[in-house]
Amino acid sequence: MDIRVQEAPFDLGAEANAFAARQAGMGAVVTFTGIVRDLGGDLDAMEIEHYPGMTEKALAGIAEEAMRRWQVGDVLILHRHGRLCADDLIMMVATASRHRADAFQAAEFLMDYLKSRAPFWKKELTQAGEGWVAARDEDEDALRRW
Amino acid sequence: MDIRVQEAPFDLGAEANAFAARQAGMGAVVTFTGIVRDLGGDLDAMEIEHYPGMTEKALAGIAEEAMRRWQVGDVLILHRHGRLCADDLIMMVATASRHRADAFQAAEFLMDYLKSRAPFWKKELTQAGEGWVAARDEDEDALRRW
Amino acid sequence: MDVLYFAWVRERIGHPKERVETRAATVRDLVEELRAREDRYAAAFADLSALRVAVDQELRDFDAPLGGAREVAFFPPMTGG
Amino acid sequence: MDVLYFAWVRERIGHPKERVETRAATVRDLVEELRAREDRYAAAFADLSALRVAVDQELRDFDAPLGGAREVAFFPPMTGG
Repeated sequence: MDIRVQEAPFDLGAEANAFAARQAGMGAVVTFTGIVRDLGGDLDAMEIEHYPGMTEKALAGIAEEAMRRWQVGDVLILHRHGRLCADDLIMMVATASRHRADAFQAAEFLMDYLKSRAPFWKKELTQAGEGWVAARDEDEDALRRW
Repeated sequence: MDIRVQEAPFDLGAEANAFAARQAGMGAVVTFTGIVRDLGGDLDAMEIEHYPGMTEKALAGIAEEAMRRWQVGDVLILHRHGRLCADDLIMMVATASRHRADAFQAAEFLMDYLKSRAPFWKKELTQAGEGWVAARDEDEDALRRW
Repeated sequence: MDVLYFAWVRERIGHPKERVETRAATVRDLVEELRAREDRYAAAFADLSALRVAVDQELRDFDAPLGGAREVAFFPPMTGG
Repeated sequence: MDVLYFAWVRERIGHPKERVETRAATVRDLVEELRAREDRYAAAFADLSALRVAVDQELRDFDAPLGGAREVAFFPPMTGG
């Protein structure tokens, strides 16, 4: 289990390769990567605030729950905070399992919980002003399926 | 859409980075990677046979179907054939979408169809002898959910 | 106890953290005390359905007891990922 | 037409491809002709439920017509991914 909360950029490719390389006997690796979108075409930056201490605990709790529920050999969660620009990578998760269904489901579970239960908040800074990204009802609803 | 069937190894990290970098306006990238497992601890090699011509057509058809069904901006399918060893990467798919659910579902759909509808066959060469990997009922059943 | 604010709750109240001496039995009691302080607190806590709370870094509801809590945090629904 | 064999079907029959002159109307008719040839064909086609067929590189069932087909392929259920 590898949980990292960091301001620095990360290299998706290097992380994916390292994660896949350390899996023994796992036939399936799933990664999810979140990328900053510039929805209005005028995004200057996205600022991600988090709750140091609680963030790491919440992410570890979510990862442990995923490992309890599915046959996954390993979980990676990596999430940035601070100031990001359009097209920057925000975060990634990776899961490994013997059969693909477990890796897929565990990755979707991690994402659903991370979205609504890990203490991160996004603020968009655009030419028109700044505003906190509102939580989406779909994200809260997504938790009900687990 | 990027479909490749090749004997040469591929670099998951380089492919994932290149795929993520060419997505404009997509907030979510999902990758799946399949890895050769040595289930009995005595695998000398895995040989993957395919049907040149049909393979590329079948994969393109599956990718097009995924792009029709979900809001995905791009799809990558890369599959090796020939002789592989334990822990070698067999194949990968990648999907990109605005919202994560589309990328996840499209990737699962690609994998389910690729498993049972693309003309690849795996043979395991072990110290005890050689044998063709049998199709799993679960893989056929998995198609029914789509 | 330490009371922490994040995102627009922090911006509305004007600081990220403060020391609060309280005998509030529950989170809701603490919210009432804070609301009574100043307009900016009243504004930040105007609609509890728009807020989430963590007690000692665990998500709780507003009826959660505060006995022994060292750290309470208020923030909007989370938007990670 | 060209008839192709893959995986254990290829191994059982002993070659990957052959030219077949036939007037078979359907895949099933073609299978009957092949079965009648030699034991190794009969062995390969003993259980059609263990086989899949493609006509001109499209998956079909055994009742598919062969009119105009240039290429028919027989193989076990696929195991990609």
